[in-house]
Amino acid sequence: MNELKLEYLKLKKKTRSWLGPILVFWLIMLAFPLTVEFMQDKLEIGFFSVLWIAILISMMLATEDIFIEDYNDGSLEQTIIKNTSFQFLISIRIIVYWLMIGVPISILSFIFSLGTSEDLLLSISVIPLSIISSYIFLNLFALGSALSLNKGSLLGALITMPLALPVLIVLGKSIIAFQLGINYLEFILLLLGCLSIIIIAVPIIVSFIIKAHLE
Amino acid sequence: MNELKLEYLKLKKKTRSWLGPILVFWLIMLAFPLTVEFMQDKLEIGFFSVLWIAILISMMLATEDIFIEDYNDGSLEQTIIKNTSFQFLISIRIIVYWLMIGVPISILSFIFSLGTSEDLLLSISVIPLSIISSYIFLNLFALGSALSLNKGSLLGALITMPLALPVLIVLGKSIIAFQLGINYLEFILLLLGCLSIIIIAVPIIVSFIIKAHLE
Amino acid sequence: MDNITSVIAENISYKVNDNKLFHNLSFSLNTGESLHIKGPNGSGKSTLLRIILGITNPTKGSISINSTKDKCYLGHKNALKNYLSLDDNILLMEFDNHPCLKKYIEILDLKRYLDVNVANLSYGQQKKLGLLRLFLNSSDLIILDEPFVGLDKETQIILTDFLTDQLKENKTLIYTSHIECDIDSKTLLLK
Amino acid sequence: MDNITSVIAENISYKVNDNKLFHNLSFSLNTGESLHIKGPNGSGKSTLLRIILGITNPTKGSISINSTKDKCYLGHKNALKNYLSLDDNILLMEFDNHPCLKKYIEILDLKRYLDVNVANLSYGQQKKLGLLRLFLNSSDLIILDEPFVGLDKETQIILTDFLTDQLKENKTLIYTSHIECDIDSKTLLLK
Amino acid sequence: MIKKFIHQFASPKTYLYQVNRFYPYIFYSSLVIYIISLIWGLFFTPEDFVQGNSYRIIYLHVPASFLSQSLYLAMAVASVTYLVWRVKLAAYLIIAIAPIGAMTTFIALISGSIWGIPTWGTWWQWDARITSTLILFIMYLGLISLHNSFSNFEKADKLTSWLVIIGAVNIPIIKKSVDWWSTLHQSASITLTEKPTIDVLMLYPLIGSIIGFLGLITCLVLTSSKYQILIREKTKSWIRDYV
Ligand code: HEM
Ligand SMILES: Nc1ncnc2c1ncn2[C@@H]1O[C@H](COP(=O)(O)OP(=O)(O)OP(=O)(O)O)[C@@H](O)[C@H]1O
Ligand SMILES: Nc1ncnc2c1ncn2[C@@H]1O[C@H](COP(=O)(O)OP(=O)(O)OP(=O)(O)O)[C@@H](O)[C@H]1O
Ligand SMILES: [Mg+2]
Ligand SMILES: [Mg+2]
Repeated sequence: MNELKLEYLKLKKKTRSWLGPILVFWLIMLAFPLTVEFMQDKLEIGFFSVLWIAILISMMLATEDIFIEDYNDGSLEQTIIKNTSFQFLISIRIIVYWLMIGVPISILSFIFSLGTSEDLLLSISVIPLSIISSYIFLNLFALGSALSLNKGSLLGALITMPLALPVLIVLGKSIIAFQLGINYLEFILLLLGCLSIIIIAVPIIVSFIIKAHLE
Repeated sequence: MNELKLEYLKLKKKTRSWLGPILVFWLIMLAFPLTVEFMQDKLEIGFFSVLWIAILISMMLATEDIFIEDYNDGSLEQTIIKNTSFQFLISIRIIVYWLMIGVPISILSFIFSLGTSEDLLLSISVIPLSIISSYIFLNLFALGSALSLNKGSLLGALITMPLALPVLIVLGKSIIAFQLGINYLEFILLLLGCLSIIIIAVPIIVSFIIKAHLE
Repeated sequence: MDNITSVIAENISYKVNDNKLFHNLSFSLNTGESLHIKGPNGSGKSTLLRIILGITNPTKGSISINSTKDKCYLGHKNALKNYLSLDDNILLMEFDNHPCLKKYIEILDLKRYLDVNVANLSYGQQKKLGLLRLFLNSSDLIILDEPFVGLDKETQIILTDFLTDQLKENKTLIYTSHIECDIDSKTLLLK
Repeated sequence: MDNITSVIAENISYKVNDNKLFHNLSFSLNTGESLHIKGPNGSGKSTLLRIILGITNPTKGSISINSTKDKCYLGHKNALKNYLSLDDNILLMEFDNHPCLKKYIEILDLKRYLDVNVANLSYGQQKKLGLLRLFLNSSDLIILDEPFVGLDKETQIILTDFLTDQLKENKTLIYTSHIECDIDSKTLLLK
Repeated sequence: MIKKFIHQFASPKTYLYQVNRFYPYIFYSSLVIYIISLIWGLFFTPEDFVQGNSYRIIYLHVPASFLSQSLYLAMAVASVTYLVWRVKLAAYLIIAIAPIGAMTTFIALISGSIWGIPTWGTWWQWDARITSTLILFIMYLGLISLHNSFSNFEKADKLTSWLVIIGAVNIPIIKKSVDWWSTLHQSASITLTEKPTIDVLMLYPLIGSIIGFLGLITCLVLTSSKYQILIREKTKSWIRDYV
């Protein structure tokens, strides 16, 4: 998988692009208990809400320049005139971003939630949720980023926001389901279902959008 | 104030740069109640924490490319070789960002807090806090952005985060102080004090950093 | 030398927002031939190249290219990663194992800079690095948009010689340039 | 013509990371004179210009410039805003009220594109727009880094004529160019 | 044949002259109709049995909701025309209508929200019709920014028309949402096939307000399409004569 290696190389060198979102995630999770004087037991109430929002935000940050750099320096043209599949390259890039940013954040989510709720099972249940949701968000925002290749455009934000909100709602409900001991698996399956559609659809749409922008 | 007009013109045309952060703020505030099934009365507990974090994040987003664009397209060099004061231009730019992004977000803060707490006085007390804090954050992150002009660098994030956290803590405490009816004004004065130092120091430091980067 | 037609353009027209760049343009090129597209600034040379590459669609007409290999293209932008060293950029172009890499690095005098970030290279050095894509190409069709820009005299000669050699190897070349150069080629004048 | 010295460089040296670009360079220029800095790619021409401008500090030596006006500089980058129209970019350069604006817009054939975004202009048109800074300058010292790049023949001639006129008006000109041009100037060869 | 006819009739030039001719009639007559129905509805109809006086916002809410969908349908028709027959005027119309559609949808949302406070006790509900109306609003904004994000107008037109057509599935969803899902929101009280489920005293002013509003919005569309033509055809010689 030479493509994977090359994408990894590029992302690795842009420390700000991958470590930045992780730091922001960390900042949010750290800031949350600092800004309110909660009792430890009340902290849990808002915690998961903030956790999902933090994942959402850091994924949004991560994808900000996922395509725009290539667009500006002319690399996209070089990629398009090659015979290799453009869609495939897009998927690869999203996967690399997920491995470098989404997965570490999922692990951090686990640690933070363990630190807050002190309930090991609940914290473990956070891992699949955050792993899947970070992947979904990455795909969504990659789409948004492609739509906003042109600086003036807000299209990306307009389209991705309504798509991201339902995911957030499902995430919120899953935790409650887990706490009540019902349906947790069903929610995971629902997310996986979304993911599988998105994984296939997003690279196709994105490649179409980018080609339209280059024209 | 021709400079002010020109900076405004530039920012206005980059819809994504100014409307984007506002939309993200809006998204966070909207997502918060969706992700947890709160009773209306409990919602208030986490609300202000999320509000301050949202302001922090949107200001961070706003400043992301406050200098980098000029750095890449060669405008910074043109600015530096002019006889006009570079520091002055930096202050102007931060003010314009604040007027276009910080102030609308402060108004939104008021609306959201009114919608959640239904306490008019409390919501009004949010306005000065968010107006001042958004200005402080903008300055801080502008500094961070200047430090990270070089893509690989994380310096910006590393330096601004420890500076931003105390502000968040003060913001958290101010609301509690207001609710308990004590010290609210003192906190405002404290923030104003920080702001006045920052307003003077940041443009000087930033102009120095940018010159070092250009060399 | 067998002369197989390699590029045929039939009646292509292009317009953006009522700005007609060219109208009913037709040409054909055999392998081993070269086409120099000329015209003043903004006459649509770069656009024509992008149409030949298939990046842009013509408003009317059609282009057919007789090759299944990747095309070799170099535009106004170098497609380099600023924040990576020269070495890493070569890796990204997937030339790290190319047998001629060493030779051209030597010729272009880039050896000393292998671990310098591209952002720190001079304008001409960046252009040279971009030209590696051309020097190490393995395609039939070479498309260049102002390749001589920013190069010093010596490198311009190296490039001209290389292109002449490529034509002898039966490749097809299409290029634009405001700088005169000694490549034996057909001319297409826009506007 | 009174010959006042306008730029004096004394023993300037510059090195980055043990890469010595130039060593003990000295020159002086009078008003009305022009200096063409020559040298192969990467020899430090752009760096020298940035030292003269005061953006970069020399490792050793000193530069003194005998003028209090803003300098006029045009580098490899055009300092244009891609996402703004040509009109707005002129506004940003604060040339919107310049008496000669109309004339040069006309001469450079940019009139038709006033409301097109700079990103959509051709490479040469962008360069021309960047050159407006030069054509409408009000400074004593003009510093140009490869001004002829990307321009068509006609514009190159306009530019050469303009620069010759400026020299007659007792301005000082320092430039680099790999493209030959007919400006009567001293030469400084690097490396 | 059809093609030739359409092209002749739909030349921006003829369109512009026709619009200028009919504009005043449409404007004044619909203004009169709307004002009369408003006065009638607001002052000369009895208070609602359940809702009290708050129901009177219906004279804004229903016309706006109705038009938000009709305008979208008009855009869909224009899109098909553009894609099939390459009529430029149709493309101009799409982008002329979009902002006005966004505006009416916004009015529908706001007036609905205001109405919701006294009647439902909440200003927002994630109910099918309301949600799909919100989506309609976002779609309008999306179409506008899609068009803006391409500098090549022709390409922008083409992509926008496709998106309009794809997005048209939302319209039947809005219409049928009240029947498919049991929701808080009212179901249609006026249909072509059945007897209205609304009191006649409210019905006539309501119909009047819909017609009047329709006329006024049409005038807005005409003005904005004129503006669009002036921008897009500014290089043509006849425009210079016109201006
Ligand atoms: C934000 C909230 C609301 C939205 C987005 C909304 C949207 C709509 C829409 C799309 C229609 C359909 C118009 C048509 O079929 O032509 C409509 C009609 C209507 N709405 Fe609302 N509505 C909202 C709130 C309300 C409230 C609170 C009430 C009153 C309790 C209300 C009462 C009606 C009535 C009576 C109609 C007419 C039904 C008909 O004759 O078709 N709506 N609204
Ligand atoms: N959206 C647009 N509106 C109007 N004109 C446009 C638009 N997009 C591109 N153009 C015009 O199309 C032409 C594109 O030219 P192109 O880049 O192909 O020129 P070129 O011949 O390569 O010129 P150069 O020698 O400067 O590189 C330019 O004249 C440009 O102004
Ligand atoms: N960090 C660095 N490490 C090593 N070398 C460096 C570094 N930064 C700059 N250089 C070298 O300094 C020189 C800068 O040259 P400069 O841009 O002034 O060249 P130039 O004469 O303008 O060339 P061109 O004709 O290509 O524009 C280049 O050779 C570059 O490789
Ligand atoms: Mg070109
Ligand atoms: Mg140089």
